[in-house]
Amino acid sequence: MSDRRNDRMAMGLPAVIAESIALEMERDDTIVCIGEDIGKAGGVFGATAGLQERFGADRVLDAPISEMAFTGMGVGLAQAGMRPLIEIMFVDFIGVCLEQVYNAAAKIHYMSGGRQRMPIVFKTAGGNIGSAAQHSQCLWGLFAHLPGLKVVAPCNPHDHKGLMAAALRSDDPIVFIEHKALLLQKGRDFRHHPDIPDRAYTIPLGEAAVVRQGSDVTLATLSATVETALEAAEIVADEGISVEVIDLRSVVPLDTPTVARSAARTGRLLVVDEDYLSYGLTAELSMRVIEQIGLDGLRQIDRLALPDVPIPAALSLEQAVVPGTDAITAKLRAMAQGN
Amino acid sequence: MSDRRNDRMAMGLPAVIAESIALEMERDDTIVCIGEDIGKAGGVFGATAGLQERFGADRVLDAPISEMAFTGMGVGLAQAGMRPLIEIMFVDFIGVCLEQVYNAAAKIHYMSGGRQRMPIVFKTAGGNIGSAAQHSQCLWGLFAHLPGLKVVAPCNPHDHKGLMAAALRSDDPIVFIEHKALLLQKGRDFRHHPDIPDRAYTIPLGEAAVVRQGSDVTLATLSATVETALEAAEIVADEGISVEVIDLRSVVPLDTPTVARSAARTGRLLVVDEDYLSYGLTAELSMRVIEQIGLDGLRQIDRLALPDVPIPAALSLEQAVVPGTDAITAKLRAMAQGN
Amino acid sequence: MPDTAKMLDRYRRMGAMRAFDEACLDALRRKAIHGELHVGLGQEAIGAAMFEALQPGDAVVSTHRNHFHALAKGVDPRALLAEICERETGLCGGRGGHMHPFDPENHFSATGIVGASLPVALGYAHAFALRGEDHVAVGVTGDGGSHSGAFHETMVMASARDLPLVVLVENNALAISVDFAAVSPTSTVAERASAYDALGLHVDGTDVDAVTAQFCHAMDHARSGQGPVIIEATCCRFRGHFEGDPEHYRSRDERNRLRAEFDPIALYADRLTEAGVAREDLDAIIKSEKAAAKAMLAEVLADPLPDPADALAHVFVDDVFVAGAAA
Amino acid sequence: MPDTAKMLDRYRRMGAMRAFDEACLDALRRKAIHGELHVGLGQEAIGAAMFEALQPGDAVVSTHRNHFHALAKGVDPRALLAEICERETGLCGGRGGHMHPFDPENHFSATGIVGASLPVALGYAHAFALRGEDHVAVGVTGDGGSHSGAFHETMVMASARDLPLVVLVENNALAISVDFAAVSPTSTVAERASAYDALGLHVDGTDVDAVTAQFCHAMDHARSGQGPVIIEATCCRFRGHFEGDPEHYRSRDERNRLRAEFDPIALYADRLTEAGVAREDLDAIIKSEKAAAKAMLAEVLADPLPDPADALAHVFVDDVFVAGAAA
Ligand SMILES: Cc1ncc(C[n+]2csc(CCOP(=O)(O)OP(=O)(O)O)c2C)c(N)n1
Ligand SMILES: Cc1ncc(C[n+]2csc(CCOP(=O)(O)OP(=O)(O)O)c2C)c(N)n1
Ligand SMILES: [Mg+2]
Ligand SMILES: [Mg+2]
Repeated sequence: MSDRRNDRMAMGLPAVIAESIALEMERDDTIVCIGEDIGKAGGVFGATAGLQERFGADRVLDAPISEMAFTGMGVGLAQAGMRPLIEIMFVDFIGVCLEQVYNAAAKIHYMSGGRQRMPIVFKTAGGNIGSAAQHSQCLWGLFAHLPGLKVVAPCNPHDHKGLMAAALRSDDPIVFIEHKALLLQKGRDFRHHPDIPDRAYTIPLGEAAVVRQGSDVTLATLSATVETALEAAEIVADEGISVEVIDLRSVVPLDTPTVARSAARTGRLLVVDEDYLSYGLTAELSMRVIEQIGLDGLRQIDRLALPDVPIPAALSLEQAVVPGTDAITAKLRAMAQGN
Repeated sequence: MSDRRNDRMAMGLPAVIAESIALEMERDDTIVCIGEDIGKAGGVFGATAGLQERFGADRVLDAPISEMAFTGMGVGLAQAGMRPLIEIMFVDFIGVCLEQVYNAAAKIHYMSGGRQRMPIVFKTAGGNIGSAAQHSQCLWGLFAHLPGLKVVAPCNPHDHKGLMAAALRSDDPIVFIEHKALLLQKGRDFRHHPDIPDRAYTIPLGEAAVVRQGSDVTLATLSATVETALEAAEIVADEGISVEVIDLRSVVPLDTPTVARSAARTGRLLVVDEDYLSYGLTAELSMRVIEQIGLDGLRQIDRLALPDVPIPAALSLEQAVVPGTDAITAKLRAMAQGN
Repeated sequence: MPDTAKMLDRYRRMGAMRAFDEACLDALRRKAIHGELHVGLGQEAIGAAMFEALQPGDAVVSTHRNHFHALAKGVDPRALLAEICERETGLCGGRGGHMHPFDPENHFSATGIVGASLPVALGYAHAFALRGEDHVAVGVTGDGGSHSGAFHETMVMASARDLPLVVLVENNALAISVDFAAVSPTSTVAERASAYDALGLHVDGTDVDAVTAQFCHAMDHARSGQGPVIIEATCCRFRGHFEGDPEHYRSRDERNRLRAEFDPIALYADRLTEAGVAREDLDAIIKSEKAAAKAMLAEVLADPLPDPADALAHVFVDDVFVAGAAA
Repeated sequence: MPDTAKMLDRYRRMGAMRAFDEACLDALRRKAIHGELHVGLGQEAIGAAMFEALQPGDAVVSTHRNHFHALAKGVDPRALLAEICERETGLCGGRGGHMHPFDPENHFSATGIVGASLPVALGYAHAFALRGEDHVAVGVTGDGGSHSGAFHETMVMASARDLPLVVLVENNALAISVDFAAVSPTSTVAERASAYDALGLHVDGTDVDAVTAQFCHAMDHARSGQGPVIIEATCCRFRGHFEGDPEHYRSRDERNRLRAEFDPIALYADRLTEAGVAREDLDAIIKSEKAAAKAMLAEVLADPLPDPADALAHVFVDDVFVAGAAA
């Protein structure tokens, strides 16, 4: 590994995200960032570090705890020709400001008959790191149910950089959900870690990535669970079970064709999700695959997700509900043994 | 039909709901109602008519447009030993106050380790009656994704009365979604219209009802679409297609066994939903049925719902997206012709 | 000496606004509108004042009761009426409907969610400040919306940053059925401005001269960088909250009394006649505005409804890209 | 002549609160807490004041930084510490964790969502008023939370109905990294009370005597039916926002200065010594409270973690009834 590459791999994920935003802000001065603690502090995880110094306190605005106001500001800024990035610190807080996200940002392009564009990125962090019921949720399933929002949840630094750039260049409103556990990691902590170019680059929204090839079971997931899935796949590989792991990257758009092609080949589909089980990703993707390849296109289908339970504080309970390596390997073994 | 029955059938749905609430408020003086226009005006549809006169302005409180405050009041009232009914006029407005519903009411019983009960009814109205993108949504799929909430959406006056009573007696938080189009109807307007007893009665939460028996296709739906489905079933019956129509009544709990039993018999399952298609009821119920009876337990599975599009204002467009009789009959015919 | 030419303009503008909403009522009766309808009858003086106070670069974000604000901002009346009548020729191709007109060129938009207009106006104000433009953003709310959290959050942010924002509170003393006096801790909304170190103005919104003067003052204040303003204009709503509202909460007598005493057009007609204008000239103005609105409605009703085949267009700007969708 | 016995009680209470949070810090170092932790070091005087002002029937709804308020409300310290340490023996069986302690018997609860405490306190206040009880509900917020819409909506409703609500604003001048002065339009939160026709009190929250007196005044006001109160107590946060906060937003020097100048316990020790109490007696109090907390932590850490088999219990009170689930 070159020294250069080594350095890039030593970067924390937040620095990579900040780099992507900075590159976009440089090329497009209509980008404005608003959120709590994103300026002076550089973000609670550091994902906006350095931006305020570079672009000023009006383009990187430290907001009061007034999410309803500053999500709405995003809508107004977009209408005024700007490209706002609005940070909701943790996705769990969306309950105080969903209004502007789903009734305004998500619908205005449609309601205006295509006359008013809504280029907004709602950047937020989700996922479990021990912070209990009100600070651990994923909630991409919630946004995905509401039309007009694209919903992205990348799994590694390379994708965060490219998808953030794509989000900031898109003319559509995008909910960009980072994972708190990943935000605490460096490039080299990731099993799946493509090089991170210095320059700006984009990854098209809605393209899944096959991050491990396999022939027995297709496992589709996203965000931090991609790492867990890869670990599980390695474990069962030793037992002779070959798992194809697909990183969905976004839930809207959902890249059903990539998953369906794989599932048609393996005959077995397992969808794993750190978000709540019911009325979420697992059922939606499963049904779309069935619709694409037919009920008889699959020998087995299964899903694993956070059961429909608030996330408990205690580590012993949290581990019991968040889909981890053991739960995934157990599912994979059961599926491989079936027909 | 007796005169008495005739009178009851001439009652508007809102009066039936108000009757149920009044009966419960009489037997339990811890019930307190809070909402916009529920008192002096008796509710924008009349579903709380007469309650303020009878129970006073402190138990039937006309609230300012401060949903965040009065949903939170519900939580505080429940903690103080009361049984609040909180009205969110239209379900579309939930974006300004989801916080207290999903992070507090829904989770407190769990977060408290079972020590703090949360008997709250969030009463609201959803559905299409021509009011465009911000006043026509159903959104039960949104609530259903969030653990800790029971989500009810009845289809006729008899069920509204019994399920409202059950909701008010339950110790769990319940989202009770009326349909605006149904609120404009009288008992006799309904195809499926059991007698409405004068006395208080409850219907258990989570029990689906088979509202029409059939042998070729199982059609599961709820709320106003039950009427549409029954109409569609009548139409295709003349063509020799026998449709079993199931009214789910609630999406949480979801009565999968009743649907699965029927689908196992007919071999064909169609789930119809007025809520948005993706990440909602249609996929969840379909997958649960598949999980219960297997991929090979069904010959066909299909779903029909509001596509992932904000609801348009124009009647011509609204009719194109809301699942109506024509769309349902088309699906039923296609399924019956398949194998 | 009163400037009767200017006064007549104001009179005509109020007349045009009322005629516009009467055309909407007519459209509803003819079933050209199948959803809710909230008209502004009784609140014309505020719309007319806004017309004079606004500049083309200013932005207005309005509410469910938005027609007069749209007209004041220069939205094409025909396109607006066609949108309200759900036509393909409407401002938004019939997708938005009467609560959701969007006119990017004129910096006008609205929302059907109470309180939600204000944060959006705040966004415009921030954009103007960022770009060093001397435009002002106007966020409209009713008295009801002044109790929403969004009102507070917007004022906090606008004032801390001295943004060019004018919050217009149309206080018709009712939020559907709920009396302002019964739910407000203060007797005016304007006095709450002190909590935000902002300018608070209170004006009789049925007096078009007074409200125009104060509105201009508010705009100047915000435009000159002195921070946000709350301008509260008291007024009366002459019809139900929405068409079809049974108005259980007020008597017909009460409503008739309001109409008799507080009609901004009638009140202004009195002032104009005192200034020497002939009644028949005033009646002619009203008549011609009504005729124009009627003609416009007739045209609009001949326009096509949107083609159902296009119902799914415009959800996203970028087509949803799905890898290998062709496969 | 100062009542030194009473003063020593206050001193001990502050010492006990600090010792409690130091035990939490210790627990974190020992990895007995795997999530976030927000301690209140520097804010003990407010907790101690609350202790004196509250009556058993009163309710308190607190925030993410809730330990002192819980202790003040009479929540069992051991059960609280066990909850914070995620134990089965915790107040909530380890389900809630440090941001979500619920103690129905003591009418205490908290939330991790900023601003969300206030509407819940409003609900208690309405229940008290409805039932004719003379209890008061206290809703706690930080300075940061005072900018949230929930603050406004709560005050509007409480004041319009004269509910027995005290909103305690612990103003430590920081919302994580954001300076109060940079985002607030007014220099105090208390002065915003006029917008709600409520009583606004501002007090030095590092002076336990002053804050106790004012807190009692606030409670009396609310209890006697005179409507809600905003009481703002200024204070300093001595540690990061949460444990692990790199505190990029303030220098170590600045933090040390705050600790040196505004420690409510040290300041009170000075007052007590001036009143003739010996330093060593004060030190002994602190020492004994530390020892007690340490012993309590040792006990708690020996308690079991919740059994993973129970992870799914308690979502609903009523089991989810599914017709024919047996089939
Ligand atoms: C958040 C929200 N709550 C409730 C409503 C329903 N609603 C529509 S208009 C209205 C009353 C508004 O009163 P006000 O702000 O005074 O405006 P007015 O109708 O008097 O012009 C209500 C309650 C809504 N649209 N949005
Ligand atoms: C609605 C919401 N927004 C943001 C957060 C993240 N957050 C937690 S505490 C905090 C700062 C709170 O500041 P303040 O109210 O002054 O309380 P303090 O921490 O100073 O005690 C923030 C922003 C949250 N929990 N809830
Ligand atoms: Mg009003
Ligand atoms: Mg603070």
